[in-house]
Amino acid sequence: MRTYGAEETGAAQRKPAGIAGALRQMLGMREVGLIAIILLLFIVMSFASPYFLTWVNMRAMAMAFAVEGIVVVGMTILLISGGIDLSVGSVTALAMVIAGLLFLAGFDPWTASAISILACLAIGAAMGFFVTRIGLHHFIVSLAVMVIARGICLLGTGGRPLGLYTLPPEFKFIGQGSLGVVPVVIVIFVVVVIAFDFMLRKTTMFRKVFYTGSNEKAAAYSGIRTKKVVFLTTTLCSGLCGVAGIIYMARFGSAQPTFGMGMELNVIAAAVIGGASLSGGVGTIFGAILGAILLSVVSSSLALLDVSVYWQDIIRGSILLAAVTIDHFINKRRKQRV
Amino acid sequence: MRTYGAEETGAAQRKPAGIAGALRQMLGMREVGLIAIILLLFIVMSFASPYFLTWVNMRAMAMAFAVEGIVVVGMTILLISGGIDLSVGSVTALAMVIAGLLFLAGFDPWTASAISILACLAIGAAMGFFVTRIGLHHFIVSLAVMVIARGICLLGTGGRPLGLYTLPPEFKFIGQGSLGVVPVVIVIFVVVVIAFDFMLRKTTMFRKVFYTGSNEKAAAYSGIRTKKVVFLTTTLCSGLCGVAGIIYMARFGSAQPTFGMGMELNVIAAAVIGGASLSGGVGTIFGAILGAILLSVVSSSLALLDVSVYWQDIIRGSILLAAVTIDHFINKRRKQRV
Amino acid sequence: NSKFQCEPGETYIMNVMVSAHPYWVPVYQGFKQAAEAMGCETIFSGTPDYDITKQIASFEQDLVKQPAGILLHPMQSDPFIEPINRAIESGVDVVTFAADSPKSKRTAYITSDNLAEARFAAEEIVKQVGDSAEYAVLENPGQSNHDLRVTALIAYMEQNYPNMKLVGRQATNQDTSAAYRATASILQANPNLAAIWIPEAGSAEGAVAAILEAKAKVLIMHADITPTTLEHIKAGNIHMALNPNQGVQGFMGFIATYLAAHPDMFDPFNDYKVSGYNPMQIPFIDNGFAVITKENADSFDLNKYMEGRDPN
Amino acid sequence: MKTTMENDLVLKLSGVSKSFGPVQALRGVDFDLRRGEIHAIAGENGAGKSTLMNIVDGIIRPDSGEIYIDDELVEITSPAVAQRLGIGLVHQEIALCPDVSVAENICMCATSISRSLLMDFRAIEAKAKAALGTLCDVPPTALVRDLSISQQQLVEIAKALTLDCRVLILDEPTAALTEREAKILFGIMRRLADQGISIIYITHRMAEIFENCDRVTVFRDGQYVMTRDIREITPGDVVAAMVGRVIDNLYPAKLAAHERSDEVILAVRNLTDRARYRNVTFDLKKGEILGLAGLIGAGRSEIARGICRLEGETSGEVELYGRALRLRHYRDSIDHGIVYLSEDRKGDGIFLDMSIAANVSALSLELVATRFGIVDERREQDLATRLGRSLNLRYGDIRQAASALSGGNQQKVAIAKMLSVNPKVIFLDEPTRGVDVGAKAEIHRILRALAQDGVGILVISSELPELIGLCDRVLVVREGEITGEVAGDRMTENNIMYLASIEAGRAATA
Ligand SMILES: Nc1ncnc2c1ncn2[C@@H]1O[C@H](COP(=O)(O)OP(=O)(O)OP(=O)(O)O)[C@@H](O)[C@H]1O
Ligand SMILES: Nc1ncnc2c1ncn2[C@@H]1O[C@H](COP(=O)(O)OP(=O)(O)OP(=O)(O)O)[C@@H](O)[C@H]1O
Ligand SMILES: [Mg+2]
Ligand SMILES: [Mg+2]
Repeated sequence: MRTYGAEETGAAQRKPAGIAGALRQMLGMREVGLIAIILLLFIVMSFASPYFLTWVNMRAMAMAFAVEGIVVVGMTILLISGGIDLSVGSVTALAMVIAGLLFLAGFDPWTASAISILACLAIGAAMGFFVTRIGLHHFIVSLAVMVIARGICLLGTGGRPLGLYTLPPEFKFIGQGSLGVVPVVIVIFVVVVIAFDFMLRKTTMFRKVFYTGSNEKAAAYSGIRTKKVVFLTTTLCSGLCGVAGIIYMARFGSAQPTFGMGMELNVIAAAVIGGASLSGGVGTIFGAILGAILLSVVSSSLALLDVSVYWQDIIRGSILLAAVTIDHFINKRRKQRV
Repeated sequence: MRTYGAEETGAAQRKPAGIAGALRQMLGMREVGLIAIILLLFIVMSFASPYFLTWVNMRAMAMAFAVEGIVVVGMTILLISGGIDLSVGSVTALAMVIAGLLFLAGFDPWTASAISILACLAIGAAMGFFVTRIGLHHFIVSLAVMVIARGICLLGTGGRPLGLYTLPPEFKFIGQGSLGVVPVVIVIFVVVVIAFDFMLRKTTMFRKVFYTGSNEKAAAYSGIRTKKVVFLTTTLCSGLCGVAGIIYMARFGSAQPTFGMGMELNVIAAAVIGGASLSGGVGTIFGAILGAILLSVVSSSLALLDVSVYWQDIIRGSILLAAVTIDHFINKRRKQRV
Repeated sequence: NSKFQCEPGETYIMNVMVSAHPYWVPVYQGFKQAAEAMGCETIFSGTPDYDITKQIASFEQDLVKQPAGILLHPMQSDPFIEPINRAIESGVDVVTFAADSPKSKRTAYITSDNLAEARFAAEEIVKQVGDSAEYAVLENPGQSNHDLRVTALIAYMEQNYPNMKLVGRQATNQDTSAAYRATASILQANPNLAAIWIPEAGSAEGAVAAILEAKAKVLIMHADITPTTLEHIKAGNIHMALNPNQGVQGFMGFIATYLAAHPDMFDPFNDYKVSGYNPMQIPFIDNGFAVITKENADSFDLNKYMEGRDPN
Repeated sequence: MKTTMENDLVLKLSGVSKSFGPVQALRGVDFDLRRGEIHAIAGENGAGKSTLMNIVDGIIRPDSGEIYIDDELVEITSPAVAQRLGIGLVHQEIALCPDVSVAENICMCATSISRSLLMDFRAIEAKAKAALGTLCDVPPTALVRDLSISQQQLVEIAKALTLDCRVLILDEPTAALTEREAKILFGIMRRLADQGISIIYITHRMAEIFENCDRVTVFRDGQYVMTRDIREITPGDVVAAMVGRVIDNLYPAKLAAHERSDEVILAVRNLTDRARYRNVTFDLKKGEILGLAGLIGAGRSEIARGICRLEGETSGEVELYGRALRLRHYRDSIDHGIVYLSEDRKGDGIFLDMSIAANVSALSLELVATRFGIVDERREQDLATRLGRSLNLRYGDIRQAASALSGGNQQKVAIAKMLSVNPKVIFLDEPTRGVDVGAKAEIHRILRALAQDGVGILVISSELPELIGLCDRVLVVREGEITGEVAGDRMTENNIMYLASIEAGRAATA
């Protein structure tokens, strides 16, 4: 795969002092273009629809991408390390199904969830094994796992959703409750994003992910166990799918074996729009989440405006293309200026 | 993205003389592992089902992948040049829809088909423009086009399939007729495969595709207009989708706006199983077609054996994983030996 | 002024998943015709994607517009319990159609009876090929109405015609190519195949291509309709199709939603005043289905029907 | 030398400027090239040499300035145009297609303009074989990805030789070559010059300039300094013009006799890797700098990588300060204080798209992190700044990507990475590849100081004068075996070459 434009790393920059400095620093960030585009979209939309800037609409839009956003975090880290995962949708569904079946079999929901997340980690570890030990490509391994995991979902449920009405309210609270006015789902999402964004920028552990993705051989020659890094990022991505699956289960009060079909392209697109490179070494959580927000806001806006369904896809695709083009140019200018 | 195992190029090797030489040369080919796996599958299946090794079944299995095989050819060439195309499914559907609408509007089907293929070439050219001139990544551009093309399909048809029952028999002949005992579809497929396989191996034009994909900078330094190469491979891939769409239309006697969803993963998987690298520079048409055959034979076999639907996905995914693993090891040994 | 009349600006929304699917087109036409008759406004909404979170988001966004009621096709039943209940609490009444969310507080559910379709199909197959023959089904696991059409037919056969032998059961997920491949394989393995039942039309297109190519004599029956399968019915390649009365579904759906939004019109003989539920509760309305054969096929051309009508 | 051609200018540049953002790489540079001359270009790392050559080859567009070919103003917009004008360039950084055969790589330029429809693999192989001919015996059907970095360098040169060009530019082609290959190359260059082809030759090795070139041009900080006939000038003058000051002593003093110690830091016994090397045994003593010499492909790099557990299946023992080591990964090796600097900086030496600071701390993240594993950016940048200063690293901003550095400066970053840890033993594989004289002397001085502090230093270099000037002892490797050791007075180019060559092998077996 190819990018003609080179991108820079997500390593944090030294802070110049003062407000002007902070502003300059912000303008120097890779994400400034995306932020501008999203702001523009918000402004246009708040004129186009009186309903757009309402609390309920904002909440609906945020709820629409918050859980998927957790998967975006995992995918971004995996992409940075040089991998890719097509199985995220299936694994998320599998997490629901496993936890749901265990709950129906009499486990308490917390134990069921923990076992389910462990199972997802195991799937990620298996993919990591095939990639790092056998030497297969992430693409093909995760494609196979995508099919297998979906098969297990169907086998486990007979293709029918599992109704989990008896989930205790304190468990459903994860998916349906609110802390004050803010839904718990959004709180979890924000915590995950901030935590991983911080770790990815600052910790030595995650710095190795950048080294590995940037130049695997050079990383190995710097004493980094690159196979271990790739193994771990692969496992982490599946683990976060597991977490997302559990939250979905709490939110829906059911386990859906057909959930998340086609999710992988959406998630990868969000990361790439946010500046992650498909050849590894480059990307930020913050950018990827902005990418997810952009995609989600566009979809939600089209729905809100009652645009004819037959036009929606065309408009959605065009906005996506326009956004990455504009972002590309803003980024190019910004680079020249700084 | 990453491959730990190195792969070799599709460059034709000089032929050693004699039968022993030919045999040795065949054993030296990258594809030998895949051929062995497919043979093994054939042997197992002919014991498992008395219907497997019948002419009619072979014919049906070949029909099942022949048209998609044409898209695989385009994708493989694009992958070798370092690109990727997620829009193949939508563009194939769009080719049907455009030709179908034109036919219904009174054009004769040949003219309608020609215009439709030209339109697909134009879409490919537009993607090529965004990639080579603007500098965006193939992944994101083709994702946007995938959405847009699907939107145009829906807009043009209102989401309803177009019944093209009045297509003249000489046009339907492309999709439904036979030359002697061999269906026309298979003849077209074989001709396309042999032609492109030959060109990719032997012509200067297509060797430049390998150079560009292997190291774009090195190719550019050698005076190759790499952007032109990428532009052309992108256009070619969409054009072949157009051809496939027309054949499907002739075969089904209808134009389906929702056709080919998820096709891209299948097509890319076939190419990758056949040895193409997602980072460019490596791949053969022959291998990619073997990959497509493998995927298709597995599906057909599971159906023939009437395996429970809930088990099919699990078995399919596992065979895929097993096949690439075995192929990987055979390839490793072969390399050491040769 | 009749009570069956909207206030100016009173709006009703029809919300679906995969909103570009042609199935919704006649449903929405029925919805709109009822609304026009009563002077109400309508909006067609939902998500083009097969994605439950997106449909929930679009449903919640519908609420922002403060409609009088929503006719909803919930992609999955349970995830919609909470959003439907929240909508009703906020004063927007909800009726489901074609798929249900039975645990929610929706007022009514309107659908075609998949069990009745399956029973009809089974009887027709036996009538055509006799009660001791081989048959096969294609299916689409995970989509409840398709599932029901298939499992109910198999169960009915087992119970009533034990000599009918199910020889093939393949998942083709509405994909024409997959159906082509699966049907070709089933035909290979079972040269005596007499009939095939397909719960939707997309797969039927692939199946009929495979059967024509193999020059086999197999009775094809399927549910729903597309222009292509319609042509095949006219040509005699497909025996018959069972099509839910989409228009009635939309029309009755609107009326049920309108009624749900106007509970004050009605004072029934029950406990609604103390229990606090909507008196317009209807557990289930059957919109019925049409049997499409060579003879009546011309009346089911959607393109012809839509000429001069606005899809939105 | 060829006075008749003195005014026969093939290539003339005037007022060429180029800036990359805030970095002014070239400021109004003039340059001219005569027919049939070998014209050296000298300048410190980052002086703008490669940038200028990239402009001539159409890879970079200048901000201003003119290019004349045969007194005709031309605009070179791409390498294809340059090729048509008869300009060929061997890049400083190897740019070959790894998945493609050696033969096709060598003939790629011809393929790109070929009008024939079909590839003639037979002719391409023959042509490649002829071009490789005297340089080395790489099989034309081999894939480039399977070659060692110096073999790739030779393929690059062979590729340039197939070009039918009038101006041949060689940007540090000998940086990874040994004397033998370099000699062959100079022979070819002279032959081409005699045929009227003009050659621009960039190098940091003064001896090569004065032995093989006709004129020399010096750049400093992107500015033209002077052009001189080689007979009118001394190496000292060139260095002074490059650096702006006089650099006197090129090599630091070696160990005096009384300073020698018998304490062994690293002992290697019978190290064997099935295919590549056998029974490698040597001691690395405290205070000394040990050299490893040999021809291309002798296995020097692989021995070093084997000891560090970077690659290969090895048997044999490695002892550090008398304690046997059981290393499984390179990480174990690093934890014991044994580090390796790769010869292939672009392939496995640096992270091109990461910042200079992040590059320097890749080996020593612990040093710049807090106890909780949080990277302290200030400390990281200070470390890089400090090491960069001591190596005379030229950069705009320590946070900019390493890809923006000149080749020699990238090499300095790679070395800084090694020096950032406090190692017990350092293996340096071609450490001064592409580094200018001033920085080279500085690196030598640092290595000597480290040796004095008790760090074990083993240097692999293809530049014999460097080995002889820097090392206390040199081991010679031939075809995977140590064939001899030279020290003191016996350490001469002739002795080393003899031990490394086939003749010594024949003499030994006879
Ligand atoms: N792509 C780029 N972006 C930013 N700066 C660059 C870029 N390429 C070169 N430079 C800067 O231009 C200057 C000249 O670099 P150049 O590569 O021409 O040096 P050089 O003389 O070839 O040095 P060396 O001897 O190390 O090869 C350096 O300061 C370098 O940092
Ligand atoms: N990746 C590889 N695959 C196959 N052979 C290799 C590979 N790398 C090196 N070799 C071969 O191993 C031999 C030893 O190479 P090595 O790089 O250790 O030699 P060297 O003495 O360091 O010489 P130089 O680095 O100057 O080429 C060479 O013949 C080389 O061709
Ligand atoms: Mg340079
Ligand atoms: Mg070496």
